[in-house]
Amino acid sequence: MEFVQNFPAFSIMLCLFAGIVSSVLKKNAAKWLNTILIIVVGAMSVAVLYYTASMNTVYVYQMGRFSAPWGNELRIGCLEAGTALFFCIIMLLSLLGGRTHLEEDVESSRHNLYYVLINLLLSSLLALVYTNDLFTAYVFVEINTIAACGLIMVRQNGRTIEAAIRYMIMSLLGSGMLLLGICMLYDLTGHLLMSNIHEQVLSIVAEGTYKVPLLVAIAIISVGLAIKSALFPFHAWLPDAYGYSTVSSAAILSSLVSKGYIFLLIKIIYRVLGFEVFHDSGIINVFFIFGLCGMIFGSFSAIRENDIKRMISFSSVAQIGYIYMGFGLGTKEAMIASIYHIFAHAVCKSLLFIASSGLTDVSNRSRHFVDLTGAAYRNKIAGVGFTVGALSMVGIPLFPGFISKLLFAQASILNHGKMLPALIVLAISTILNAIYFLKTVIRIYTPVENGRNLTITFRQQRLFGVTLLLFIVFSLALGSCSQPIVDLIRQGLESEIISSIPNTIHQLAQSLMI
Amino acid sequence: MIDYVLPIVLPVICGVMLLVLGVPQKRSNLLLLVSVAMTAVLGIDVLLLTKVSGVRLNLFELTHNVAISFALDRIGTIFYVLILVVWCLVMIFSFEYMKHEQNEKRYYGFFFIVLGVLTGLCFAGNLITFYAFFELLTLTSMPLVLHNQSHEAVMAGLKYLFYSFAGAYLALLGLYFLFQYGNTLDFTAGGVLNEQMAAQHQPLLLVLALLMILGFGVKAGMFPMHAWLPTAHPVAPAPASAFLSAIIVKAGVLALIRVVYYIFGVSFLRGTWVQTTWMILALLTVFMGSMLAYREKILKKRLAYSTVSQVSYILFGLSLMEPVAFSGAIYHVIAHGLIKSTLFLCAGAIIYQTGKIRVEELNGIGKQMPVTIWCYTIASLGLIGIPPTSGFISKWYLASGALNSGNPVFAWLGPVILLISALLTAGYLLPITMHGFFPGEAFDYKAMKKAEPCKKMVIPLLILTALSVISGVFTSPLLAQLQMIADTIF
Amino acid sequence: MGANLLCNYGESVAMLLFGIGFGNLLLQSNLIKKIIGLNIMDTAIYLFLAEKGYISGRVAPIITDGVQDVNKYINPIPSGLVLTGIVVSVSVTALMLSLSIRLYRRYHTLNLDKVAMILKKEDK
Amino acid sequence: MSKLKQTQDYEKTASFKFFRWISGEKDPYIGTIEMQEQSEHQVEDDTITERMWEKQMIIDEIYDVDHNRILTKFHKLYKIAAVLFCVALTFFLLLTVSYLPRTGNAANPDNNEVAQRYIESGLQETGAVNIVSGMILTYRAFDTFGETNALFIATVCVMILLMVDEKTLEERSEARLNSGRIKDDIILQMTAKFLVPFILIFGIYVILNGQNSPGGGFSGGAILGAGLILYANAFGIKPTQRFFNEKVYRIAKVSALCMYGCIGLYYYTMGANHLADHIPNGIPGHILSGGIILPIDICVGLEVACTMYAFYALFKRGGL
Repeated sequence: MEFVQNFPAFSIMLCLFAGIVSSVLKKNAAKWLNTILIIVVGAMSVAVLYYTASMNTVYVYQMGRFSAPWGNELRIGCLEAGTALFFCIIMLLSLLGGRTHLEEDVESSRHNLYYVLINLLLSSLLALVYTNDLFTAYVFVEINTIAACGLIMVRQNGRTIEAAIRYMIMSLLGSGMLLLGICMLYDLTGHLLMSNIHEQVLSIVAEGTYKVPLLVAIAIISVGLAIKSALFPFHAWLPDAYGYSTVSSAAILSSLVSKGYIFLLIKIIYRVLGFEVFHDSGIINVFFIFGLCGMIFGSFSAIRENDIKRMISFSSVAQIGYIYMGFGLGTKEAMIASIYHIFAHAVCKSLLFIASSGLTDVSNRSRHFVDLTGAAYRNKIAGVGFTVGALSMVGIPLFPGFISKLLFAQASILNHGKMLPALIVLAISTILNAIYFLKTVIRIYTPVENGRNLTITFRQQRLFGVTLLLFIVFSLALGSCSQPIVDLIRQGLESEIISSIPNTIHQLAQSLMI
Repeated sequence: MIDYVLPIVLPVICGVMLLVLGVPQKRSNLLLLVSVAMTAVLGIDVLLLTKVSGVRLNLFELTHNVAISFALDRIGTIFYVLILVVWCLVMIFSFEYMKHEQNEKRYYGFFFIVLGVLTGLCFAGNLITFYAFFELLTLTSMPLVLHNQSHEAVMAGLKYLFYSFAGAYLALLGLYFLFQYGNTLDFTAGGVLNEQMAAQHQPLLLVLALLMILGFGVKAGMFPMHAWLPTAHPVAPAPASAFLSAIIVKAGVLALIRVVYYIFGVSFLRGTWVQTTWMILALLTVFMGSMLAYREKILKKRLAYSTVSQVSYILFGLSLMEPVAFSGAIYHVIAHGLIKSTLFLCAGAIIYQTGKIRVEELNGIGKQMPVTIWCYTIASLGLIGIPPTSGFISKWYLASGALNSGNPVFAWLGPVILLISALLTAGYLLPITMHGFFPGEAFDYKAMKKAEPCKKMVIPLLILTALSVISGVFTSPLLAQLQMIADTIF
Repeated sequence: MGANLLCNYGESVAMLLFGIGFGNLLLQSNLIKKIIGLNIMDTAIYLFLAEKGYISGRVAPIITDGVQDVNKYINPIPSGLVLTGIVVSVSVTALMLSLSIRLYRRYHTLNLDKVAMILKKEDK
Repeated sequence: MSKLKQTQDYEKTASFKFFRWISGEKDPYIGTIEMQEQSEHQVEDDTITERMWEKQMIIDEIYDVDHNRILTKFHKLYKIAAVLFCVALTFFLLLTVSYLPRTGNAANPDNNEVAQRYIESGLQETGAVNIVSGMILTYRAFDTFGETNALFIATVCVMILLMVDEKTLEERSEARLNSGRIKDDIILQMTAKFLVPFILIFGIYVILNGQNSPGGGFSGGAILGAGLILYANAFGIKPTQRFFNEKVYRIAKVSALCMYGCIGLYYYTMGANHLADHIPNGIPGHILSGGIILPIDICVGLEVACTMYAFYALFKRGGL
């Protein structure tokens, strides 16, 4: 075993350690520890990504002395490593971009606790990405939920407390269903490790026993994760939670937390159930319909909104609808499109949140559209950032949003039954996106005569400006060099399909039985 | 690779530099900078244009089978040359005109960027690349529309944006499907449809074709989504209006040529209900545009309505799907490009010198600025279709193409409407000349001052007028080229 | 309907409890009652797990008299899962309770509908 | 403008809008979405009182839940939907249960080679007599570490929400003293004096015997915490702070968690790289046995005790 293979486990443990230590550190120390941690974890992910992609390999890392069905495991392929790297980058940029706001929104005695939350959130995201064990996934889902709730309510006003409570209630419904589903799966298969469950699921399907419980278990797990990731009918908590929390939190919540759950769902679809079983279960039709409804509904709500942050939040509902629609199409191409959209949306949404905070700064802290008029002239870099994000959301070529829409369209054409609704809704939703995002862009570029509001130049906010520039470069890179990324996703998805490991386990098990 | 990429990238770089760099102290310095950049861009473009071959260049792949690729064919070259000529002359005109406008630097910056994007549009080798540049064109030309940032201009810009995006998404919907039904998305004369699939799914494909025609037709100001054009074009500064009306509208025409002749193919669409619908819409737009122009009292708006009408001449020619009419349509692209820019620049010169914008104020204008109004008159005659101007040739070909087409209704309805519209054109353009030169007895000759604009404005006008006449007299080289194009696609 | 509904009476009760807890979480307007509903839901899952781990006639998995025979002890895994689950539920409950304390301090009500109304009034 | 006013009625008709649209002068859709020019808003004194009154009326009517028809309807609908959803969910779950394997049957799929190995070779491999302890702390050690961190992050969140700074804390406790709400209850104090040592010792016993008998870090820690809470309740915060204040709490908590993390990291790395393990398993049944189980149990016990007490103290007075 090579040393680099230890890195995923190290990065999870490092995040946990950093979280623990931060709880007794001073504010600045915690801040620096967090920054260094994310960079180190990112570097480790790069190493792992390079290792897995160059060797074209997937490896299993046992957490402890005991191998597959007995102990915990991590399973690392290039998709996992790439996602981890991506999460690190987005998290770092979001934190840097929202740092000045953080100073104002959070009491200074609680800053170190904020970084505790961030560190643990990162660890749970990494664990969700890497784990090969359903129950570990459940535990880290809970950590993720609590940390996310903490991120919402760390800016303490009535709004955020209320939003945090709503978020917690919905999340707990989701985790309850997830846990129940995992227990049922355990009861049917006798395993908690993904690969082993998969093997048993295949034999259950082949034998035809326990069909109903299997279906219900799949349904409960899917619905649970859908609630947690704010799929359309379960999105009521989202606008308040994203709209009123401090800007780093909003960016991280919208771009990473919900994506962590979706990534777990992808793992469950591929690794636990197997794509065919999932495909045949009929859940994909439900996903498809709710995804489509979400695309339309989210955009309509966003159009009606007068508050820029809530508008961006509602657009998240629509974008999550896209991702679930991709699941619902039920082809591998669509899955690739969904995963690419996860990345594209994460970049653009955090960019939008951070840029919009820069715009509200120069408009008397008001988030209403009327007050934002001309804000782009008062804070130029924020205006440019917002425009880039908006154009990407609208789907202008060379930005990531266009590529993901293209991928969705290509994928939906392969599915004859769902082609028409998918394409029509895609087009309608794109136009709706264009309406509210371009409306905002025009609004911020409309000049106003009276210059009562203050103007912020690049020099006064170097960190913010540089962060936005990095974001813009990153999103352009994602949009124009999408081919390698799509290839990586494809390679990763192909390796998700379980190869020859189970045979050895069977032999081992049989030898033990005798 | 350099042949294709440099002409696109260089203007964009120049434009971005202009936008980013600080404002020079003196206006002359800015002009010097702009003219140096312009000379460099034009020089390199012309140099490379002579060397360029029809070889396809795949720059990079966005995703599988979706490449950014460039290939310059004859039709692209014709459009490209037209763009370069008009762009260059309009720029020279702007040097003087923009004196009384704000934010000159931004204006020139975006003018350069638009040239780069248009170049990309002409060079585009497949539908994806074309679409990408088409969207970029909307975005980069919008600052020209809302240049003076008045409330009216911003509203017009917004309208332009929404209409264009709505159209582009209709086209995008078709594009999604073409991934499956086309063998490739590279522009190929005669179409790229997979014949087997096309035969199976003909109704669907026809709907798609109509959607794409409607969608790209937005940019060309085709009914029913024409309403942005008369709002957006007049609010821009006059040279920008000229460029928008003469060139950017033609991007829609180019898009329709690419979609109909190079993607769907004539054989697939000819004789279907889509063709009929398209013809009806085009004729409707021709007639309606002329009528509205006739009613309009503000000169620039009148010219904008005239654009709606005249561009639909081109669309009608294209919709006939017939070689002669096709030649006529392309010829009209050139004729209208040259003439409409002349007319708008004349309107700009009038505004610049006298500040008059309404038609009835222009009594005696011909005495004040004779050269300008002479140019205006010659251009108007061209647009009406009086020989020996280029407008005559194009309309002649359009009418004879319609008669040749063999369509029982449109073979005679088309020419009739074209004729009526030509009369209307005379009706709305010539009164200015008439009242300009013959103001009547009530005109106060003593108060009149000579107000001929300076050379920087007059010379582009003269060149453009001369070009529109020359292209009407020496027709054969161009017609030969058009014949060659027609041979490949029919 | 399958054959095992009555044999699996423990699981059936667990599922009924789960439904009751779920309903409480959705329907109660009082926050504390919602939290109670949440706890009922969690407990139902532990009951379900405990039932699943049980094998009739066997004892708890603590090795006595050095006997290490599979046939003597029940399945230890569900017990371990219950243990983990309880700890998670304790932390979640504590968090929810402290959130409701803060909510009460600010709005003097635990009714979420009323809080929503107050917030709307604040917006005006 | 005067001309426009005369034709005002005409402007409202659909045909007028249509023709305007045809001629491209005005788009009926855009003007309403965007950018109405805002005129300066001027308030006249006379209207203010009237408007306040109206506003009050509106607020009373719209946000009065009991009398607002739409809201009541929505609530009814929501309730019906929620009840239906719950009933449906319960029904499906019961349906599932009816198809699940029978309870108590040894041939069920979950009684497979995994459970078998835990029972048959757990003692040798982990050194724990209590198989469940052995399972959660060695076989599935990563889960348990995650779970401990869930507890940790919950305390962090509670601290963010409820912690108050030193000054308010002092003021608050003084106010409480002055109000006379804290009484020295002699019965409670005597009982506590008698019970607390036993509770603490029992907690320590449970922690240390985690590998040999039912119990372990979590249960033992909870008992320890309960003892602390009882002490604090009986004698007040001040005496408790003599031996358990914020500093002790922080040190205990962070060192316990770090210790656990180090052990975990060591264990995972060694195990994953197939390196030799240097922690002996000891003799099963003894206190000092069970390899990494005993130190982990101690760490977990400390952490849980701290957490329990911290929850209590934070909920009660907002500080330790």
